[in-house]
Amino acid sequence: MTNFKKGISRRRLIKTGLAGVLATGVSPYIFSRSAFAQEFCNAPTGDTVTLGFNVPLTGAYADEGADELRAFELAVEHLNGEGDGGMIPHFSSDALTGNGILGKRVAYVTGDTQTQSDAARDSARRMIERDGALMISGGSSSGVAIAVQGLCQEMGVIFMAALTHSNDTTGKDRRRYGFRHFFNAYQSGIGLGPQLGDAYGTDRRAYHLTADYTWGWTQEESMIAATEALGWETAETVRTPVGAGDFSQYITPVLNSGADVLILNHYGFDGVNSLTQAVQFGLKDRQANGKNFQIVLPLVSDLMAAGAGNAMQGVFGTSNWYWSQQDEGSKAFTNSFGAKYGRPPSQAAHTSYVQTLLYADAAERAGTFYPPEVIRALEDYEFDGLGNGPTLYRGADHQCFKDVFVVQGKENPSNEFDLLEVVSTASRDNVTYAPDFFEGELGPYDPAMC
Amino acid sequence: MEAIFAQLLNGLDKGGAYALIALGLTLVFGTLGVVNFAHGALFMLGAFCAVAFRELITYEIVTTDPEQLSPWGSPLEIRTPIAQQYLGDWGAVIIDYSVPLSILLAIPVMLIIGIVMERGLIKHFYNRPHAEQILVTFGLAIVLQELVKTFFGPNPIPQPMPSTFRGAADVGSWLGLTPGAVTYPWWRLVYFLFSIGILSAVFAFLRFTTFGMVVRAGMADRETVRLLGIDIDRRFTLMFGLAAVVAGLAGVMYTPLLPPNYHLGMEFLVLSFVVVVVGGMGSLPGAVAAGFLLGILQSFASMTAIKNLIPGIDQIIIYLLAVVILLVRPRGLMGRRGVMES
Amino acid sequence: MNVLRLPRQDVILFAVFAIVVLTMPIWLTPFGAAYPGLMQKFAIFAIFAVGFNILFGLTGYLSFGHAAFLGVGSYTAVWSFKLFTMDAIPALIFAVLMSGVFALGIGFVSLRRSGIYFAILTLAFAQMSYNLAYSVLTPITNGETALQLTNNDPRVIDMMFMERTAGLPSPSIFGQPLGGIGGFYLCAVLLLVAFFIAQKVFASPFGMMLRAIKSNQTRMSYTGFNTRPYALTAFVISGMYAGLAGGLLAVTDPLAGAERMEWTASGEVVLMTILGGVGTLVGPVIGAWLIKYLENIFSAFNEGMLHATFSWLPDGVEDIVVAVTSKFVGEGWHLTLGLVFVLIVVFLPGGIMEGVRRIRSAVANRRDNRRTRFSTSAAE
Amino acid sequence: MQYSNNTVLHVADVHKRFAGLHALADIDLEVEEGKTHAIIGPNGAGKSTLLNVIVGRLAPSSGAVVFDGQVLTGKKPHEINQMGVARVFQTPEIFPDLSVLQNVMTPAFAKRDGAFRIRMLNPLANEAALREEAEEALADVGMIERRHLHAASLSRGDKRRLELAMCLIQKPRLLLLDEPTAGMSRHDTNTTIELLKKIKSRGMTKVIIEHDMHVVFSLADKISVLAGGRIIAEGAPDAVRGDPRVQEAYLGGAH
Repeated sequence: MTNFKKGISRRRLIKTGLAGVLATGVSPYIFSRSAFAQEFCNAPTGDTVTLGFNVPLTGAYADEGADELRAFELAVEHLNGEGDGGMIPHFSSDALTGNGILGKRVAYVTGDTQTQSDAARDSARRMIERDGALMISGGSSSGVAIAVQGLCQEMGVIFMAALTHSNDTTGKDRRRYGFRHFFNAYQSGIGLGPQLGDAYGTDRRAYHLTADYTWGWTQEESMIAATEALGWETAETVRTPVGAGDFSQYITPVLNSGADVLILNHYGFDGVNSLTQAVQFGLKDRQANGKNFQIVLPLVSDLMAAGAGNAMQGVFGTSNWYWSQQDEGSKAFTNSFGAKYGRPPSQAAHTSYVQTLLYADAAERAGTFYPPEVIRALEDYEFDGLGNGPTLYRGADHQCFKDVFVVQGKENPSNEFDLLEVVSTASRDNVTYAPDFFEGELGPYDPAMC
Repeated sequence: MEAIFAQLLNGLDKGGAYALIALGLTLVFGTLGVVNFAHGALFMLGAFCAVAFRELITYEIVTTDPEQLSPWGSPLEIRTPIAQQYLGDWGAVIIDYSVPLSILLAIPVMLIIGIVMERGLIKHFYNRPHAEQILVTFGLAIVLQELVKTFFGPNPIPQPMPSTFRGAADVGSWLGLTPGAVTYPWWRLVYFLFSIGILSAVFAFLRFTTFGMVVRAGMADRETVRLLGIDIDRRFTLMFGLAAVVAGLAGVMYTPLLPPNYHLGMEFLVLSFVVVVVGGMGSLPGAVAAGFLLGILQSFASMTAIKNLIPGIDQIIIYLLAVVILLVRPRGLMGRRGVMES
Repeated sequence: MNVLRLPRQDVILFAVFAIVVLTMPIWLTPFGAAYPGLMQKFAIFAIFAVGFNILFGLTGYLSFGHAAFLGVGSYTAVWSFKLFTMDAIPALIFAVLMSGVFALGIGFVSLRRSGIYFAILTLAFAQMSYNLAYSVLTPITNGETALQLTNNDPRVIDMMFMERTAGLPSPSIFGQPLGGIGGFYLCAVLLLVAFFIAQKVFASPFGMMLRAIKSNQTRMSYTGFNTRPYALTAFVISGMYAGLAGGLLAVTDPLAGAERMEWTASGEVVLMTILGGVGTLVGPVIGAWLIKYLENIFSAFNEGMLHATFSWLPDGVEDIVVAVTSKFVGEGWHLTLGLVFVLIVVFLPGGIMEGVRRIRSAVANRRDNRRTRFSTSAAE
Repeated sequence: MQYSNNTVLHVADVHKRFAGLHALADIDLEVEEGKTHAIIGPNGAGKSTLLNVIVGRLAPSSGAVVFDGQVLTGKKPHEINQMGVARVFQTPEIFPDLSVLQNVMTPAFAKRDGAFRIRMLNPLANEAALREEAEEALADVGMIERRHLHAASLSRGDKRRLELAMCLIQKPRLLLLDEPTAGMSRHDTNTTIELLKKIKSRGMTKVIIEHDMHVVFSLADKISVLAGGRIIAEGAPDAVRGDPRVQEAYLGGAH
């Protein structure tokens, strides 16, 4: 059985197709190939190293997925020494020199997760088994990220999660082979809580509409904890299916519920749809309990703000990063991205870009692609210059700790990209929690033979 | 009380959409005897008529303003829609009203699409088994939605409603309830009235024109009408075109409520089939009644009180109803004997 | 041994089929499809389609909700992993039994109607399962996130024999791990078993009864047959096939998501069966392979590869050719699928197998037009 | 209720009303074991309604149909068949997608295995006994050389003969024939009549529904004449032929 496996995972044979078969003398070869071809899954043998970018190109988070892909392409360009280098010169580590990773040129393959766990795992498997991807990145849905992270653990391939905001990703579902730069719902709650208290007072009744999956659940939980700490009451929590499109049947009951704040635990197109429909139902102009009715969108991106248009004005949320940040790294990244694509990068693009750089940097510092060594290089790594200030990649749960930005939809945008305003920042110390706050287990370092 | 009334209202616009789609489905089915799985795609094509129309009139001229800089340091691009450039304020009004105006585009386009579909493909399937009709139209639906995806991309494209109709009407205060107790977005009200208008027009057309009489006679007994020497095929082709227009218009006006994407049709298709079956295969009033009934029921099932009583009911109410109706009243609410029972 | 007995031509067919399936890792290599993930899919979806064909191909009942049983099989298998043991055998047995129970219930109700009403009933049941799996049944299905293994699963049987290890366990069979090519051979062997059983059904009096139901249900009842239990048996068998396929999906990748039950997934197996040839033994298998191959390989084509393919053309022409063809590959492969499907239904209602037969009879015109066993459905 | 000893089918005081229309009135028929009983009447006389009442498709408004001591009303078609009643339809009901041989084997299975039994272990090809039986039945109706043809490709007359073979192989106690020559060419009609004569001697009871008097005179032992939903005459063929009421019904009817 083992011989089969080793033989089959000879990527070159498969990739080069017919020519490869003819050149190597067809079938007997497949079964007798040396068992020592590689000591870990997809060890790069040629002069390129292949990364796999698994993003949603269809479904509720397709906008984010497309932006992630742009950032991945840009990161690969910069790693290979093309373009202006983006954030690399401002990165606190100087291991990256623009000659690929460990001297090997970076190539990449892409896949569509369709915002579905099943499809995402299929696509990740294809990239690992067929295309020989050494690292998988991507996300845009926590359900997908957790599913793919589990697969990567099994196959011994490092997963650098991009946009995933659920507490579970580095909480109960944390994995040794999975890393997250993005912040999480709990941190959003810590950041957003005081801001909501300042703006809306302590006597409020909140109605939650929640995307019915891991991210929505943990965000709802975190927002309830944060708002109830302020003294708010929770009127009702209602789960809505992901990709529901028309949320009107869920919004109508809000009108007579006695609530005066609507918290939309939705993201992507779901967030855009539920927010605009809530505004259509007149919620923003409404009075309840003698106060102005308010809408909160705890996790917000500029892509959503663009989709929601006017409806976004004045609405509070949190963001992992926003392009108007004035540190050198952020400015360099925004310029480089804007010059290439004619638009500023979203937070999804930013985290994807940073994760790719962080993986490359870790491999350089480890001096090998051997996953356990790369993992150790990432664990408890302290860095700066990638847009969020000093950041720690905590080894105990593979979560990054850094400042969290509270944003608000701008009332008078000066141009079509200037949609959000950073109104406050929750410091890294504030949003840091104990590693065992969420229970979970990372699992072993041992590389698997995919 | 107010909550129930609010949900009733909320069911009306959805019910209107279901009724319009189911009406076309039933027309095609009743006249041509074809089970058209591509009917949802026609709804989607209608929605994309609105998208295309808006893209046409908002085609932009790009100028750069060296005074202002974009976030990445190059001169800021300023985009002006052509309509606004040349027509000034009127252009702005046209853009504002792009959704209702795109009906003007949708009617001829959908008519042509319908006729081409019928002449090109559907007519060869009149006498083939229903299973094959389902399959070929299912394939056609895939082709249509993928074509739309190639041209318009996979993402939903929001269509703003005219600014006059933004916000919500205080329906409650019209009826003497507490002001603000029952509000209902203006556009949903418009959509409901629009669907009533279209439904009335179609029924009037079928009742009061000779064309309609022939079609109704054909629905009852195709062979007899043929024996009378009436060229019923040509009328049926037009009928298919009409069904396409009805579905298309339903789609056009729905865009501000739900940003259209390429698989919008599939989502509505399953539901509209359930509507047709519940209403009774081949019964036009049945289709309309069932459309509104299901829209309202779906809305009611989402009420918290009901969901607490029967968890998950909002997710399955439509299908559950379909199963019960099919088992208890196999011909649906108003179905005729002998339809699809061979 | 009656159990194993088959007519001679079926024995030959089975032998050829077995060779084709077992040597997949060799002959798929030139097609770039010889990687375990895809080959497992080939075997699994072939099982699904062969089973679906026992219902649709033989009895003519068009189910638009068969993916529900696939999903039930997956969920059951993952639960078997979580509760009892990581061994694949009990997981698959539970998956088949559980989906059989579901099929019995749904079939009992749905088969009270026929034709399009039956299709809508099955569709409604599948959509209900799908929606419930996404919402209220989250404690059982884990909703959108999909049901997965965790470190604290009880796994009572495994725990009797071994210590809990740090990492997640993976499915095995008799202690042998099932990753990669091993997983493929498990699927392949089960495909052969499934195919053999289908051959038995096709060749048996029971199979003839099912064809007779499709052919003329009225005559069937006036001939003294109670048709509903026959159709129900076929429905349950094909539901169990779907459950086996679903269980195997979970064995090769221990995760079960609700989208497996969506009606588009049910539509896919219909496409596979039609594309290959309804009512034939081999057709559904070919249909399943073709669609899965297109999905995996065709969809991965991008503009760069097209430019490489057409680089021998003059520049301007190349750009146009690439621009046009790119609409049909990569993201647009569904367009190709839809077009092929429409063309098949219009011109070749018997699917690829009918095409093969037409070619064969055109070539070997001398032989008398004896009807082969591949010909039940198409001739109408 | 009193039956003569050899009555096998008794239609007892059956009335059938459809919204206002009295389709069958006071029908009382006794069909004797082993005899051929023809029910004739002009179009619209109620023959089809009567047949549908006999086979349980329509429930009578009052009265009952008794076969071999058991009430047929409310029974499902397959149950009635399993009791020993076979039926030939007005338009031949066969299995167009099966071969001619398989068409005849199918009812043989129903006879042997009952209404429902799954036989999966043994291939069809091994059912030699049933196949021989089927081939005999086909030889009987003169179609043995066509046994491998697709049933859909048969002519209408051949389809009728095939259907007859499908009924005969079950050796039913009662055979119902619904206008066995309807829509047939002269030639096919003659062959069918010859065939029916041939099987007449086999002792199975037959009920023939027919609107063409001439077809049944040479076949029937007893004829009941139906007109306007009532039996207006009954008796041996010769007696019925001369009955003036019958003449009137046919001349005044649609004929």
